[in-house]
Amino acid sequence: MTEVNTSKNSLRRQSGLAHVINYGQFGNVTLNGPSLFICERHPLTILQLDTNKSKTLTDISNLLNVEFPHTNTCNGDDKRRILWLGPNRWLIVEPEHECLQTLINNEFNSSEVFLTDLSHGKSTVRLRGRNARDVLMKGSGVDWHLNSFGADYCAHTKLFDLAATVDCRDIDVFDIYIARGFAEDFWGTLVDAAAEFGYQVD
Amino acid sequence: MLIINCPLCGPRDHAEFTYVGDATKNRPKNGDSSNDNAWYDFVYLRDNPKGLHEELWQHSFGCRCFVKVLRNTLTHEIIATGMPKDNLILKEKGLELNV
Amino acid sequence: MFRFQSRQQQRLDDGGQINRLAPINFTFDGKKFIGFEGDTLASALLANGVRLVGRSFKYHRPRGIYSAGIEEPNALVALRSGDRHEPNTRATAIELFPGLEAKSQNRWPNLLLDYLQINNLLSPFLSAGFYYKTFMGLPGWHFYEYFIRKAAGMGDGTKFKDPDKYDKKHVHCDILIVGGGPTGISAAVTAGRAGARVILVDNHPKLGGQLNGERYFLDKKPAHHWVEQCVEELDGLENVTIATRTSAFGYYDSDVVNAIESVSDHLPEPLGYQCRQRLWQIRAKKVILATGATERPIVFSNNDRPGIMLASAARRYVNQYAVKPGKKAVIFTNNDDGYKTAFDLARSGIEVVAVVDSRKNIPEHFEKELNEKDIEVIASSVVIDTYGYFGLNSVKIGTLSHNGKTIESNPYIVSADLLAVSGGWSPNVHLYCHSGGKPVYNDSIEAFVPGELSQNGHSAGASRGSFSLTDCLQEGHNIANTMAEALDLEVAEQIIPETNENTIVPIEALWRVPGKGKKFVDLQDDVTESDITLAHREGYVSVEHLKRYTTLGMGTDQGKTSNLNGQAIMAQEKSEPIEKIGTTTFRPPYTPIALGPLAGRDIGLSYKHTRRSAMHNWHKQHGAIFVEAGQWLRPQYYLNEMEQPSKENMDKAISREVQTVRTSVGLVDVSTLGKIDIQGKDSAEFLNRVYTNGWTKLPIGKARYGIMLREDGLVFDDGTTSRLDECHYFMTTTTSNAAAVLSHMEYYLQVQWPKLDVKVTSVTEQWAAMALAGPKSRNVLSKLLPTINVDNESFPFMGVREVDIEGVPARIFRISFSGELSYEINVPADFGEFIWQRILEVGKAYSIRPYGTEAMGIMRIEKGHVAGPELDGRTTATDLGLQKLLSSKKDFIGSKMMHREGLKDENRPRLVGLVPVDKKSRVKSGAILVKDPTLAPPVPKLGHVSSSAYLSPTLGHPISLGFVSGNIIETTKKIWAVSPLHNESHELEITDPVFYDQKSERLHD
Amino acid sequence: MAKYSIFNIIKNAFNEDKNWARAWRDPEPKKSYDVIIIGAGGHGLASAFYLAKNHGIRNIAVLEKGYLGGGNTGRNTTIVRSNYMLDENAHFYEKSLQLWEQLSSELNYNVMFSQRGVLNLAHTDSQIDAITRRGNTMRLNGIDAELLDEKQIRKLMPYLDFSNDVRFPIKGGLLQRRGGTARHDAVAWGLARAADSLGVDIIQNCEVIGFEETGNKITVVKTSRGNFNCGKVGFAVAGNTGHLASLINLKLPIESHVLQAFVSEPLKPMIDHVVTFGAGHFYISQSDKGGLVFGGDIDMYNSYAQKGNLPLIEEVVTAGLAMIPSLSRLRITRHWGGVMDMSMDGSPIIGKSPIDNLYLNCGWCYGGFKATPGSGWVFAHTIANDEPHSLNKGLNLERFKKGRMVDERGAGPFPNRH
Repeated sequence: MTEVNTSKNSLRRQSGLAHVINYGQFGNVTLNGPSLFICERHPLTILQLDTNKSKTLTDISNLLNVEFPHTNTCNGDDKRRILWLGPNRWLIVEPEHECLQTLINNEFNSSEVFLTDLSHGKSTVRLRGRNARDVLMKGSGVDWHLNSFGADYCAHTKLFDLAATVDCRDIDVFDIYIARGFAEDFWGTLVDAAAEFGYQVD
Repeated sequence: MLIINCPLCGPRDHAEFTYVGDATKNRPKNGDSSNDNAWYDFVYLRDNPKGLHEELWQHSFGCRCFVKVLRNTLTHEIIATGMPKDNLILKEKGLELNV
Repeated sequence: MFRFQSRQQQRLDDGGQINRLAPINFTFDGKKFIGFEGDTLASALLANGVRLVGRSFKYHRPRGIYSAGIEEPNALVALRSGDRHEPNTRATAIELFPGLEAKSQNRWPNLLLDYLQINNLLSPFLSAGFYYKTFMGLPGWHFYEYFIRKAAGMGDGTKFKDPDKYDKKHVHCDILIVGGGPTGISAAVTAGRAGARVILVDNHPKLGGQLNGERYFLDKKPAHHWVEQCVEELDGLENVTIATRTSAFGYYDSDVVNAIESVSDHLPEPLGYQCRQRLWQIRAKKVILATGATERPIVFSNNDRPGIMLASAARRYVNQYAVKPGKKAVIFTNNDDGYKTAFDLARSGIEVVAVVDSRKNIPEHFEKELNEKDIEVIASSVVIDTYGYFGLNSVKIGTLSHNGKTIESNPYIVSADLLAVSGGWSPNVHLYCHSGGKPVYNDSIEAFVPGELSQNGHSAGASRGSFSLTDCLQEGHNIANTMAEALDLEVAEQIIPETNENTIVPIEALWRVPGKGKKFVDLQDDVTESDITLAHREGYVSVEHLKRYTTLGMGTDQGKTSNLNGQAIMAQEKSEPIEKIGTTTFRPPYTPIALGPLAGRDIGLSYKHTRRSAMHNWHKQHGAIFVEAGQWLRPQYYLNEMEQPSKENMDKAISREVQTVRTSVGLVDVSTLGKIDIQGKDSAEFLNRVYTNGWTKLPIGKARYGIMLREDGLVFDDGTTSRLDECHYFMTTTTSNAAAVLSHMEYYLQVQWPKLDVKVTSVTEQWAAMALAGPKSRNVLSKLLPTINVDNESFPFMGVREVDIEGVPARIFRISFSGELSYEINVPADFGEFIWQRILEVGKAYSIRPYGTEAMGIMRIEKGHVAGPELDGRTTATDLGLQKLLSSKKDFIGSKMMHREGLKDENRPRLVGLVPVDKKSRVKSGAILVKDPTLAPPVPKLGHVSSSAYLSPTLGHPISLGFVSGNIIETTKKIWAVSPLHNESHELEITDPVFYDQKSERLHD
Repeated sequence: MAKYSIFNIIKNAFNEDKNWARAWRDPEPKKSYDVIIIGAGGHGLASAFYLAKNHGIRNIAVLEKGYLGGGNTGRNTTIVRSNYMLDENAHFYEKSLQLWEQLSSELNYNVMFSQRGVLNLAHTDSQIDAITRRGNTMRLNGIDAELLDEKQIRKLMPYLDFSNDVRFPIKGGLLQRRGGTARHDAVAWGLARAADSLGVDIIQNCEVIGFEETGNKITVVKTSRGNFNCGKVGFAVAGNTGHLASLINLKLPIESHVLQAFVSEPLKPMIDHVVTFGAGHFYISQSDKGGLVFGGDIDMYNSYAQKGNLPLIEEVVTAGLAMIPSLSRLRITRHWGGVMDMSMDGSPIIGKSPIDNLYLNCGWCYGGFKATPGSGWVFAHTIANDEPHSLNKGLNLERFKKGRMVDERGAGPFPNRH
């Protein structure tokens, strides 16, 4: 799955996973088909926003028309998603199209809102399927049980020994953000952990 | 393993944190006329208690916040956690300071 | 019914929980045997009449199967072979699988004819601690050790890589139940019904625990009906997880319990995509420890022969495995347990010669059944000795005197090939103790039981000394309900089934039988009663001294069947209560665990994650030889298509790259440098505090070099920071300190100076960075940026520009590490490879080439720039010749402590340049600087060589950076570099550390 | 003291070992002692032994809160070496190594000092440079050291991973042949027996609960077994120094941290040296009983709990399998932790204290066991003469205030990074 995008640079924008992804079905795929689906989300605009001005925050959320989420949660959809990162710090994610940064900069005072573009610094993998939580359980001590980590929850954790942000998009759909430089290794570990369930890369 | 309750992220394995150390040390004001002993005390001397220890950890794999932890160095029981500005020992007063 | 025919002469015709329709082939010491599905290796060997299975650790005495569980001290075998070889594996815990291959251990040449049984004769000289008393003289211990080591040890290790995979799993639950026996099952049913998130772990292939080894009836039906019915209900509850073949081995802080799941140990080998074992990290709110109890032996002469086993084990072999462990049995007991065994053996057609009971009165409620089965009981008697070298053939019985200290009347001998011993039961308090609890002694059962609670792990059933089945079932239910309540769950009902067990008469302690002979306390390590009395005589009386001096309980079984007996004997010698003697510390793991699952999938190339720059794959395709830089892989140098990796070609490539940069232009990947984005109105003030030099006056569009100190005043890191906007800065750090510098700054912002309005974010991964360096770099840049004026005036040294390269937003910094005119170009990482290639295309006209860390290293040495080897955490700014960067107008981190006398000492080694006098010797970094190479040790050291360039292509001779004591620099111009490790010494000239372009003209125009 | 020898073993064997005497007395404490050493571990006992033997002081008590040798002496990974770079450490540890070489005969107790060689592996060019500098310094200090290349190491230790699918290939290593291991308990027992025979009172189950001071002197040591007057007092309670010092309001540049160790099931000889991994925290040797002894890192957080900590064991094992893949199917029988005094520069503090008659022997980090005889030697000298031996001059307490740290790693004032 690749996002639609209209960026003039899209042709040259090369993902950190460009050299490792093989499409198809792998591992212990049974007659009922793979129980996991893995794909990269790319290219994305990923913008970190810092501000401690609640007024400003409301204005921005009006501009983006997505509410800023509270601790450990996310709001929005695939078109535009906001993740809680830390105190007064959020991550805005959307498929690359317009320059979100300028959009905000034009509206707001740079001494109140601090933006940092991380679009290229993170690789994003979507993990989907009935065994998705089992894979996460192999790599991190967070309680991934549906009752404690449902839809629109997010966690910043140590996943397979890497700093990762996990966004629960839906009951069995997870977006995982990790540092670009580790993307190839992370991919290898992830599919190795997924092999016993059988997975499909699209 | 310790499970540290990050005030923001909730209970997490201590492997997600980086240990900073004794949280009771006060850094001499940068401006003040240099008092060598104060700096020596701040940088080098530690109470190193056998019992309750107020310490700092950074949730470096999570929200990156520095978290204060009140922990028993003999049993590893964690009594309380909070933000750097919190004074956990006061909060938990009534606790015997050396177990 | 069809029944498989096999030579299983000791197998009962029916009964047991084995599948007679599924015969399984296996070999022991090369001999072929057949067992049944449901067997352990031990039960299958017994079924085939094999009694001798191993040799003991020290005296190499013949040994058999002593237990029916993980506590086994004797029957250790080498399981499987080749790259799956597993030494020291308990035959009693190995599930039989097709083609199983096992060998006996610690014997040479074979089990029957073991040369080292000589030790048995020498044993009088090999008593506890004998080696502490000799082997002191020449030629020294290391000489004797060679032979001693050969004799010691049990199984062999292997040389091969493990072909199997391992996995890890992190789980959470409200209630963890350890142990799937009656207590655990009862607890699980109640907790499950209450709706708690329950995990039940048990190390056996199926639940039931002790029930599987007994002939209990629950509500008038054989116990397994109840077990099956409970398991069925639990399987139906989505809030309950049952993990069989999963052994909880440790109870750690924060109520975390770890377990190993044997995913495929019961199979010939793992199926596709299956791992061998999986490590469980279980985080529980509450824990129920239903870990049962372990029967212990009684210490008497020659109590170690094949054919002697625990009473409960003999019972389990007939009941669970339908195997007759012998034909003629004597039972020796000091409690009721022996009677259960007598009855079950008799029921299975084994001739029970006698029950030897050390107690005076036989419990009445046994009399009826004893008469029915016509079993003789010999009261207040003991087994004094046994006979039969390779296997028991007869037993000597005698009567105890009233004080129990001597044997009355004349003993007599009866023939028997099975001696079932019960010295009472010890609760398995291991996990409770791991959790921090201290066990207390309970006289009514003569064993240690859990004391006060340390964490949230509550013991129930046999593991807290409740040995009656009814109590176990009831306690499991009760504790589960108490916990459910504490978790605000509604309490559940459960009708406890009624049992058919007799009331239990208290045990009367009997630890050892009086008399002479070799009386084994610890069967695995051959610790005898006399070893313990010797330890007492010599003053090794604390339990820890006892353990360490005699090796009591230090075997693979960690003394599960021996510790208490040993401690009790010591207590008797000291005439103190056992309570006072105490126990040794129970250490995890409960049973030995393989290393594999602890490493999980992080093995081989996955040992530590590899970090790659955006241009990594281009480097790979263009002859780069990579080098580790922390977790990063960086191009060290590039080979041409024709060149094979070799020392010569390496040198050629490196010089080639240096010359290109010095004469024309080169391109190097510097993405690994730490990059930190700094915003907020107090950013300048903040930089002023973290850096030693001034930052308030840095104009927008300019970069500045700076160093940071630690609070102790020593240099921490260096790098450049640029001002992009009024309140926006961009910092670079060294590759190795990137993470440390970020945390360092976050610490001061969050903890020390929370009022400062500054935001820091790592953008190391966001930007691909490359340095375009060399006299022709400007030409390349101007071609790349046709619309922008990049001449010296409009884009001066230390200038910063944010531009657009063919539609790609870029930040360009005119800074230099190489000493040449140079531009560091940063572009968003996804564009890294594209821009990198574009620059090389544009640069072709100037014969541009990529260069690696080696060339970069040589050029920074030529330029006298400090790096890792100089910034080693022990140097001050002054040592490095950077004192001019220490502002005296402000406070900064380290500004106070850097004035300590030791750090201002004139004689501290300071950075210098070093050139071999002969202008050609290659001086090794790590060589030591001395006045005179001929001096004999200890030689005064005047400094060392920190970085060396074997050849500076620019200067045409080798150069080095190093440190020389301040006082020497003043007085001498020549010094010797010695490397005794290489038998080298070279005379060097001390020079200025900047070898190249001292005035830095090349940077500025 | 009945001499230990092969002849005595045979003699005693014939009367069923009934005539062996106690290895050390269990004396009733006296009212007053010239010197009270607190801590009957290797260091405390060695100090008492050398005080009696070298300095003729006999009225000595060694107080032990538990059983002798029950602290770090009884739970370390028994490695002995002197491969240090900085002079303050190098000469001291080398003296200690020389004492080890004669300790068994000096004590008439076999401490099983096995000079099997200690190898530190290097995996990068910068690590090679670092061990080169260290090795060269050692040689110039008269300490044995050899630089081995990959081929030589392969010959010596074929079981290491020299294959291609290894993350950090072995580039070389620094070998000290005179280094090795010793039987830790035997060291404590041998020293106890020898010190006892010179009249030293070893008082076990005797916990220090406080001090009485007059002026700037300790006059009375209060214990669970009564109060003792004292001439001089020496602390030798590594791990517990912080706590003991707090009883006399003394703050030290020390934190207590737990070091993890574990041992495998007994195996036939397979590893003949001590080997240290360079790309992670892991070192290994094989005990004479056959168990593989694994050492790793500290927990990183202050602790007085002698507990095992699994995540760290996992880390250490992972490093272990990276170095020796064939260990994968072998099993661990027990793992435990020992409490270390971690000093602010990674080097010990051994010398005088701010209190006139109190002497400090602490801050050993992981270096304690190998230092045992040397530590006793110089500590005895320091106590007897009220001034440090030339070998421990540089290891004083004032060095931190004066900025003369002895920082082998350059890690700075962070105890858990040394």
